Amino acid sequence: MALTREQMAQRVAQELKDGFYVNLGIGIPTLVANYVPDGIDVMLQSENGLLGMGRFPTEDEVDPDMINAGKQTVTARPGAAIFNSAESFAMIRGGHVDLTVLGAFEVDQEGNIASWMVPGKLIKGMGGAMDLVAGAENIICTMTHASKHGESKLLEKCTLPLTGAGCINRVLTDLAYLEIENGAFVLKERAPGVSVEEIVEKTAGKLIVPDHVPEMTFD
Amino acid sequence: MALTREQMAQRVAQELKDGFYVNLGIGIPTLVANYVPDGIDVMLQSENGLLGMGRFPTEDEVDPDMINAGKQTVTARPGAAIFNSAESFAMIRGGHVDLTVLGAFEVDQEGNIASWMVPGKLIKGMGGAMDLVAGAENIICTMTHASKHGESKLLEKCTLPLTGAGCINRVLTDLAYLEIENGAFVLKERAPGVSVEEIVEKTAGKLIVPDHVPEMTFD
Amino acid sequence: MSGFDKRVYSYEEAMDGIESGMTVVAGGFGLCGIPENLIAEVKRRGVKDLTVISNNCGVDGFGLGLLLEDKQIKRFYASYVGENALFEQQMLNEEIEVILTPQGTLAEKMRAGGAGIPAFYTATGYGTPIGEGKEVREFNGRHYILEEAFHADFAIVKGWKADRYGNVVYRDTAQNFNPLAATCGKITVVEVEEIVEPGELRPDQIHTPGIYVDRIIQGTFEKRIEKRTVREG
Amino acid sequence: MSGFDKRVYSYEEAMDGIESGMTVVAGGFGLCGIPENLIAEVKRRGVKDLTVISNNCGVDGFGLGLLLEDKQIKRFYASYVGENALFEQQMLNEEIEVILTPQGTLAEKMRAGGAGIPAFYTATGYGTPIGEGKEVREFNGRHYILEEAFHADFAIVKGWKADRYGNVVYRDTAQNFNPLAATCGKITVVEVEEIVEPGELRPDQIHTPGIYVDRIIQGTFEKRIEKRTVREG
Repeated sequence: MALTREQMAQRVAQELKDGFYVNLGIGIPTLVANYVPDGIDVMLQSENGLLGMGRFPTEDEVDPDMINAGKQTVTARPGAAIFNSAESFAMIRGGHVDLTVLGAFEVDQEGNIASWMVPGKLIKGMGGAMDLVAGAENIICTMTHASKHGESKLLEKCTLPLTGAGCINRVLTDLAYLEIENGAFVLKERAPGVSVEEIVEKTAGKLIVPDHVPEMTFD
Repeated sequence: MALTREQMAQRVAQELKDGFYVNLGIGIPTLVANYVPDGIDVMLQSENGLLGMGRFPTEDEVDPDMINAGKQTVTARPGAAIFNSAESFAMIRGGHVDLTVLGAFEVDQEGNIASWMVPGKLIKGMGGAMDLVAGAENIICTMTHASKHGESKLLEKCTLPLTGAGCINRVLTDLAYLEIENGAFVLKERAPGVSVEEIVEKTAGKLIVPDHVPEMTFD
Repeated sequence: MSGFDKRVYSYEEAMDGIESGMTVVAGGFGLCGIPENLIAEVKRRGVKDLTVISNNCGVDGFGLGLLLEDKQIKRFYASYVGENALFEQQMLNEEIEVILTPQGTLAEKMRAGGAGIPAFYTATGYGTPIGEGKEVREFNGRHYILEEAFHADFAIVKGWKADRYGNVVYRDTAQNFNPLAATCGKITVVEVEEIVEPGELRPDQIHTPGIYVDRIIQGTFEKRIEKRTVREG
Repeated sequence: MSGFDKRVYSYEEAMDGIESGMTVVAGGFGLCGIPENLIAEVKRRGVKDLTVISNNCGVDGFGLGLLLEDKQIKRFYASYVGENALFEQQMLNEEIEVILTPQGTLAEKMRAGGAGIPAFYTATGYGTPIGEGKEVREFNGRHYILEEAFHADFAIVKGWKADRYGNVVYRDTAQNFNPLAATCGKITVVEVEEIVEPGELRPDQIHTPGIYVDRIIQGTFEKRIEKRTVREG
């Protein structure tokens, strides 16, 4: 069965390591914070200028001067640091964030990502996404494997305008966990109950399928 | 008579305006702070990262964490700001300092300045001088008009390696106050008792001498 | 002292000199830390054909969204403009020219403008529509594009506390783009919640040194919240 | 928690991994705000052929001057090196290669290295020996030269207070190059006067966010004064 959004977040959270500074995009990536494994501490970076993002505030704690990159009210955990936007993106662009998790419309076998613009549709802007994909060495892209109409989002070449070129090396879809190496997707894990055949069928880009493709495991 | 160092500082101080942010180099420029006219307040920038440099400390106030760009112990005045060196030079390079006063070995009629290096002699470095001359729109260069051997320091073309190209527009020497315009020194004032002839004789670069060259006045 | 007393006492005085056709850079992220009263004064004055540089364009009826109502903005540099129906409409009608700029590049272009850096290289946007027409250059085997600095006629900034010299501190994430905007305006106007005596702010804790600031005004703020998100207490 | 507890308890541990031939960037201006104990540890280890980036080279017998005694430095980037007889001698004997770098450019090259900016343009040094061999480019009728970022294997930094996460504040003008050096080291080691509990430092007043810092050590400092200058009390 395809993973739920929560399971996708849970699978991504397995990639967290103790002491990681992590930037989580909007959507499924945000949910990752709910599944940080026991015994592991990560520090969340919010690109508007907050390192050490805490929980959402209680009604009493709400403060208009304290928001996250999604413009939601948040809190800062003890030991947080707050800084201006140039400093925040110095951190991101300079490669100091250990892991970035973000959504996408399409990813291709060269590691290109398209996530911000669909020609003909209203363009809202890239926000910090282009800086994040250009800055992080370690990015996990989360997305459904195919569109509602069954069209693959893992392509030979992105069809939409790019967010970044050659910068993605890991993709988690609702069907599989894949890595991008030497111009191909490498199938590393499949969702419980999802067949290799289904993944092959729904992957338009070059796909390397090892002899053994384990199912994902969840605690 | 040629100006004393104190008179040179006093003459430069006449160029200060209320509300000026000023960077004073080492030597005669430093003395300018002693002659700020009554009713005028200036804020001294020290390029190691201090805006609002105060007086030297009393013995009790000495603090190794509080020094100026000349590495002397100083104090900060109320309303001072202290920042890192990139911020300090952002301020300088970005043209936010209203007036910079610094010494030189040579200045030429194109506004070039040489102040940091004499080939064959030990090179100590330019410190912040190159940033200061490149950043300020308003620079006064203070120097003796000629060397001890009578060789002019106001040249057609600098002979020493430059600190900055085409950036000086005002020069105060012990003999005269001059401005640099369109490839020439323009004699604006002479030191009390110094003849135009002496200045002409000791100026190697192109010199424009107006019909009337007033003597400097001091309070 | 008078030369360093940058306090003004009316918003009219605070925005004195702004004219149609000028470029205005504004601090703020979403509705957080926006110079809301200075924006309202720009609206009141009715100046037109403005080029505005800011991460977002407020919302309908608040923040920079106010300047859309009378079509005061001709060109807008932002990283994200999706919160505003009027903006969308003017963008679709081509009444407003939008130059989308990645958020980090936007911040760095402001800083560069203030810091006398005319241009810098960044990997952000290489290989994307943002890189089109820009110089590409390789350093150590990676591709970068050249981005040029921002300069504005006016910078409008929201601080927390300031002294009369124009030294400013920002509170929490209301800092965002404000200290960067403050550096790249020919005239920088900062509105704050409180003006304190010189010396009350620790010198080594000042975010924006007074040298960048031309006018300081104390105001009151609505501080509207865009996405109130709470958990059970 | 352990992943973010960056405290170490010996200088040996603090400089673990430094090797001959590495590049070290050090904070400090003159003798103010220098990582004096970290430097002493580099001396103790006897590593050689170091490339050092720092505004100055200390004085004879203190600060980075210590590393001259056993000729540990091969190459030195600085803006001013005039306070040190041993340095002069090694420079004249060509035992040490000196790359003089304008002070503002030095600071900006450190910041750029940390910020993922591979290169930037500056007017500083144009038309001087510093500009020789560097690309010249015109922006709005002015000439600028291209300067590239610094990267170091180790950054050694002196702070005032820090928490175990590596958040650091600096005191007064001891800040200088320290926060910039902190950003451009592969391994950044900060020695401070006091380690405080997380939360004691106000988040919006932190100079160096912990993300840049790998190791924190509490030390005691001589804080030698280079030019004690006093007035009558």
